[in-house]
Amino acid sequence: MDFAFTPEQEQLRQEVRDFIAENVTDSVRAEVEDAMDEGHGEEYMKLRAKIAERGWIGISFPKEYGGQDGSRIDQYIVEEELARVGVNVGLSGSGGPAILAAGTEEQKQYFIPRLIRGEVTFALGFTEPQAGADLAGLQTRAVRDGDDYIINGQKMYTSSAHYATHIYMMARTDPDAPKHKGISIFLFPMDTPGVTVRPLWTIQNDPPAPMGTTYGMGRTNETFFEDVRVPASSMLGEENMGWYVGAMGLNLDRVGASRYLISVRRDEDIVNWVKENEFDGHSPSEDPEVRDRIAEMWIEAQVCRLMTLRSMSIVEHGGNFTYEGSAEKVWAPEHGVRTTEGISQILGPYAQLLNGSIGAVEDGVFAHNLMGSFQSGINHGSVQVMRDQVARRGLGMPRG
Amino acid sequence: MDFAFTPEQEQLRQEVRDFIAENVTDSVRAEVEDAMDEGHGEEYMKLRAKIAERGWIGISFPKEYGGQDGSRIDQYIVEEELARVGVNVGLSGSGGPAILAAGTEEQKQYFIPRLIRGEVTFALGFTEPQAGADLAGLQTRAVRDGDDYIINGQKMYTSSAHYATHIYMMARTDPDAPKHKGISIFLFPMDTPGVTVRPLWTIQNDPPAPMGTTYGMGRTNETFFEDVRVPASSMLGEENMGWYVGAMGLNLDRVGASRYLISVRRDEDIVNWVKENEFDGHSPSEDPEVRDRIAEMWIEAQVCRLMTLRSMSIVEHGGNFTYEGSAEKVWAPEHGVRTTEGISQILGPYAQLLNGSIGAVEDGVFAHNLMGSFQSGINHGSVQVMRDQVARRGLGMPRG
Amino acid sequence: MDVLLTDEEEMLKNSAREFLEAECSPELAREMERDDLGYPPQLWKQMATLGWVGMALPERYGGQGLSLTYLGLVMEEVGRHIVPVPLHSTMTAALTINADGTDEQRQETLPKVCSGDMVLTWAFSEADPRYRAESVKMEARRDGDGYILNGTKMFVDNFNASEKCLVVCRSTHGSQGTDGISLFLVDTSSPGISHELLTTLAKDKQSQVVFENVRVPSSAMIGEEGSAWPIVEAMLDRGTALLCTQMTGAARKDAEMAIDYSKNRLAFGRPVASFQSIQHICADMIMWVDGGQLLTYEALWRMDQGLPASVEVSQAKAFCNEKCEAVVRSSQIIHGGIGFMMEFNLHLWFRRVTAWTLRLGTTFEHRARVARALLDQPGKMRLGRSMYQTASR
Amino acid sequence: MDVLLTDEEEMLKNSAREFLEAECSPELAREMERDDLGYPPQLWKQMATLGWVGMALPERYGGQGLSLTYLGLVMEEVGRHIVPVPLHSTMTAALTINADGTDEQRQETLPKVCSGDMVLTWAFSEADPRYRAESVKMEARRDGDGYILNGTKMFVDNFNASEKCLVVCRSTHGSQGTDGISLFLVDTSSPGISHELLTTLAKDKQSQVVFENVRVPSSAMIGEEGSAWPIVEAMLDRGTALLCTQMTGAARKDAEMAIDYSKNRLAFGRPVASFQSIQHICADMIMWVDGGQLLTYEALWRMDQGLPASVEVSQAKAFCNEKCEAVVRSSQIIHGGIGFMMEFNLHLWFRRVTAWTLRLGTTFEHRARVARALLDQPGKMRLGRSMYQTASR
Repeated sequence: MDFAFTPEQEQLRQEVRDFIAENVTDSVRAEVEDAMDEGHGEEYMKLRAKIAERGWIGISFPKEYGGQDGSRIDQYIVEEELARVGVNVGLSGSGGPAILAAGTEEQKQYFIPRLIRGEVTFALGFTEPQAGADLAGLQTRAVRDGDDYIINGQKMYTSSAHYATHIYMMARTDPDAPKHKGISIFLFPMDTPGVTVRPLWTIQNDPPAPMGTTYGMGRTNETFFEDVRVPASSMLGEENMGWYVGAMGLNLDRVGASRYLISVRRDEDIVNWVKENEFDGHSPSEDPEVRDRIAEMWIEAQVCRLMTLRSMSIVEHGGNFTYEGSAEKVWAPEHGVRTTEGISQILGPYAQLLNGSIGAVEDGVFAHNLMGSFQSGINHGSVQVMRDQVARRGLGMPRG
Repeated sequence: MDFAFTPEQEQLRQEVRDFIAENVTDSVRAEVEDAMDEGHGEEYMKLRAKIAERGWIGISFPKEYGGQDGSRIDQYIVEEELARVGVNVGLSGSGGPAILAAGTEEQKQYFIPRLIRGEVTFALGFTEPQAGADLAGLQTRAVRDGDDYIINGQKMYTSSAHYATHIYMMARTDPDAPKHKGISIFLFPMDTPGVTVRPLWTIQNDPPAPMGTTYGMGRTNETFFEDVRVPASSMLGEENMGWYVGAMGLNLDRVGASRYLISVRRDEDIVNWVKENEFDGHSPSEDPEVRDRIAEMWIEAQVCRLMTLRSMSIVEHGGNFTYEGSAEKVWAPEHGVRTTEGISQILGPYAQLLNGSIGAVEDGVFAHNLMGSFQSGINHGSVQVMRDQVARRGLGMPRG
Repeated sequence: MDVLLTDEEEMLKNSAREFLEAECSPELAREMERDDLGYPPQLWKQMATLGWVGMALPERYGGQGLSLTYLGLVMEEVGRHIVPVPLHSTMTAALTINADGTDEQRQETLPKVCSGDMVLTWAFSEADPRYRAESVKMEARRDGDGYILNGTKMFVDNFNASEKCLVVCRSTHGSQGTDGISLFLVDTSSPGISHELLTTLAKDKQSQVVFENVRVPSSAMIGEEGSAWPIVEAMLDRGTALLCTQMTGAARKDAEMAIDYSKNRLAFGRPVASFQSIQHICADMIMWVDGGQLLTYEALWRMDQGLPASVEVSQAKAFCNEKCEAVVRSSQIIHGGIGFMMEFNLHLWFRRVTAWTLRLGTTFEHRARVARALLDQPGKMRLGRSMYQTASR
Repeated sequence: MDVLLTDEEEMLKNSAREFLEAECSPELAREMERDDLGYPPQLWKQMATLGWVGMALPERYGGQGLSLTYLGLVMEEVGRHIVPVPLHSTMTAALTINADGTDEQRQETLPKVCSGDMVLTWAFSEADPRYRAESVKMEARRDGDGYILNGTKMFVDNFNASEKCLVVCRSTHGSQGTDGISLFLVDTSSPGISHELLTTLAKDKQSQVVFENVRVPSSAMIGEEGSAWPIVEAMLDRGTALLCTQMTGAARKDAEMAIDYSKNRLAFGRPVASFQSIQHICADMIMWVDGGQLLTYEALWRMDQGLPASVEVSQAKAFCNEKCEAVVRSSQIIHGGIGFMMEFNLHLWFRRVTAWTLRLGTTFEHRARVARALLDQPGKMRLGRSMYQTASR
């Protein structure tokens, strides 16, 4: 084992930091903050292009598709630094890993370089009104019609659907097969006729969560599909094998810098806040009970960090997760909840003040996190389902 | 609601305390301590007789069977005071409540007065080697033979079998019925031919837990039944209805002073210990983190107390539990574990010292509790099964 | 000893529930989040007419002369239905005026409170949010036959809607801790007072209130100059206990919504409620609420008996802070994404209960108070026996 | 950055596991609980021959000159098999002698340690069990060319079997805190030393050791007079990190026993392992052990790099104290009554892991240490970046 980054990696990190100091200007930050749920503005796209130019997006992707054939750890470093300032350019959650693993040559050629360049963004269409934790219970249908499929149905929580260029969605292609075996994945442009997007506003939309909120989704969407005709070449992987392609994609998606940072950035935030601030001469950092709680949270956060690095190490070795990705996905969100609730009792009444309010601490970031943190234990697989997976895949325990 | 005991009840409590001061002498205490797992000595039996003389045992039992037709709360008061000094004369866990509810007139006439006088003690025979949490999976058979039943099988954890006069046990009387519907309960003398008792020593036997240990069972037993012939009149309740009789008995058995004290006496013990003691000039009670933890434990202990009083109040109103008994049986044992583990981190290395050791705190009571406390979450229904019951009976949630 | 509600108590609670079920929908709570005043005067008036506002105030002022426990049962239902009315702030102030005010002060306020014509509030916190005397820096300077107040109060509930406000000040210059604390009944419209609304999680109406040379007459003082700390502490204790009733009331409803949802929602071909992991979460939710409720009832009951109850109040609040939050969070988790959506109602409870866990003392503060009673006075402690008796021995 | 074991590390661990699987049964652990010496000299000798005792000691003394991490991997297996050998006390002392002793002291001890011919221990705690310099009251008074030691040490591991003991003393009369601390390498057979065995949860061999006018030569001092605190702290840190390896090793085995048991035991007509509540407990158990192990590995690795590691050690111990205890308790619960029976082996792990959570620093103490690093030095903190770097900026 080796817990150090290499000198080259440390240098890479420094380069990213220098880049950020130079390029993530106040005007970019303001734009990102304003547009957190609204896609990306001009300044952001310019920034993104600059990052891509340096070869910092999709480092671990193959060169032939615009990547660097580089290390997953290098990629983690870049993603971590950028995510910390609110710029999320990671390709986990992008659809990229699954396309790389299961796509046709044509799909790879088309999508991967465009994902890296930021020209393609996928909305993810998994959840349906009647299929949440049990994703495979989805009812959206795709029926073959000549060289095309006709899609009808509805997806929930398609978060970026209002600005994404494409959708990455699951539909049922064999209604008679067992539920996991009749699902296929389709990739197609959002502007395909028959696709409609309706906004779903969340409790973090009023006021919109400020930048630095680690769970701050103010808008998501329902997406409706009415006789949407897509070519058969839109399918990712084999027909009726979509569940397995998607599961693999999700598994890869559960690890990485941004997911880890969602759950631990608030630990750093509160430590640094109480060190540097006080309420009329008294800092909570003077109270031994508070210190004990902060240390407890910090230690848990270290475990989140190390579990993430374990996943990265496994990927780097070319290995597969048995339960490690699921473990990370239990540990980090639950830690995030414990931390936000712990922080709320450290800040007391100040923890209720949202952005814009007199007295708001860190412009309401802690208050927004308190509203949103439980969400990270639901999205991309609930902690209950993740624990099932640890027990069944990791420990070989039988189904009930 | 009324959270006060009546003046009469306060007076009763004072009488019991005065009685204890006068009668629970050092020699009685020494005898009880020596014989914690060995039945009861002469001095103890004399003490018990004195307590019975005052009408303090089975207060809430009917007068015609030797009780006082009194209040369950009064009974609770007496049991609480006596249990606190290590004298357990409560009739919960005695078999009494179930006999009263389901017994024949003859059984009631025979057993209840003798239970109250201490002339009869039941060993409880429920668990079997292959039936723990799932009690109803028991395999011990009782086969009708004329006016008798012939019993064959084995029971585990028949704690007082080595000194009990009788056994209160479940056997399968209809092997073809669904498992809950073919069980009957039998009451018969331990010296019935064919009954053999083999000791099972626990980790609290070496050295034996000192008095004041709230979970300190040093010995239990396996009991074997080989062609044990008992008359049909030994049956409690109707044939094949034993599961329901037993479940009712267990439900009544789960509430009461002694069960509550098992889980909370250590809270009082640690509070009083840290107030009055120190390690070379430093008392843990000076440390704010320790104070915070102690207060947290104390508050939980209050919840245990109030849940117990809720059960008592329900009984006193003549009502039935839906989930309240089970709730008490989740909350108290889990609290007990949190407290013992909390205490262990307050006492540090001293928490590992057993009775007889130099440096042992409270003669090793805390150390023994640390070894034993988890047991109270297993006995008489595991906390998992209890939570199932809260959800299913209390909240109407469906079986999986 | 009977911890169950009497028939009468049960009846009161049920009638409150029926009324609020009919009169206060989640939509009303939503509407009031956007409303400038923050409460519907008509509903407030109705609640006064029903005798709820005057429940625990004397009959001679138009109240019902009933116990704090009765008021607590009503407020549990107010919490359950997240009723957007200024009952908590009004009661916290009115009960203090009743307990410690002069006849004149009572006459001036309580009849109007009982009839629903006067909303009250109270102001304790300043920049240092801890509920201890040291945090009070606001100055009351003697000036002729009155006082001049200067300072800034934070987190003042319903100040925008209140006619009068109890203001905790330090009247002895340079005094420390609990010495030198005075309490004033101040007209919110007095010259020199300005306030600004805070934006809170619960979207309730809390203000920062600035006092700039605000003149109050001597007759506005409650208790004696410089010695009002015990009055203030009793006020905070009552306010805290009443807040706990709202917390447990709201948390229980929230738990029930999760249980109902889990019974009706299918996953993996069966009701979500049939999964053991969900059952155990729900079992915990109910036990947590039960625990908080029992602790709260004991605190209220002791106050009604005139017994010391600070420790019991702190026990209740420390427990409710953690466990009611755990309840509403668990409910959100069981609901999944939908509970996070603005258009779904669940978050109305989540946001309020969460906000209430942050007010009137943190878990740490309340536990420290319990620890003081347990550890800093002589004598053996015993559960169920009063810690105050021990102290006085 | 690669938190996985290298092939070589994996191989070492596996070979240790295979050897101990064959050579150390639970029966041996039981036997040694009743044994006067407390360990089987032959097994100890074998382990020395295999190079494990000298694993992290220099080759010139007969050791292997390998890293602390390697030793930690072996000790994880020692914990897994609850091997009753004085490896922990010997290593804690020997590594300190190697790091901070004189050549003479090293020559005198380390070759014998490596060959399995000398058992060592160390003595820090006295009546006040806290692991801080203030707790050290034992006196070392200068007397001619030597020192006279007076005082009582508690919880001294394997004193009965040790030839020498590192003793932490206060050599400057009236000194406070970390000043005036000296460390001596003392023959356990020196006149004036008496000891009595304690009766412990783990039934290991800890003693109270009384020093009455024990004379030691100046050459027995490690480090400089009155300035040994940093040496002592490093000793405690190494000892703590190595104890964490035993804790995670034993806890993992304990978890595996519960998982196996649940797969083979039926309840309600199906394997206990098929109940979701049991699955979730087991999932937590494994994640807890994993977490403790990762934290411990990072601490060991930093020590091997010569980097400051106190905070990492405290992180690991605070976490292991709580979570390893939770693991072994959960395992007992899954086993039900049988795990509580003397004749069943499970409790051998339960009692040891529990006892280890009580030694070398409580959870509170270790968290306070982490908090000091986080909160009492200037600069912004960031996870994954050294807190010491921040300090030095």
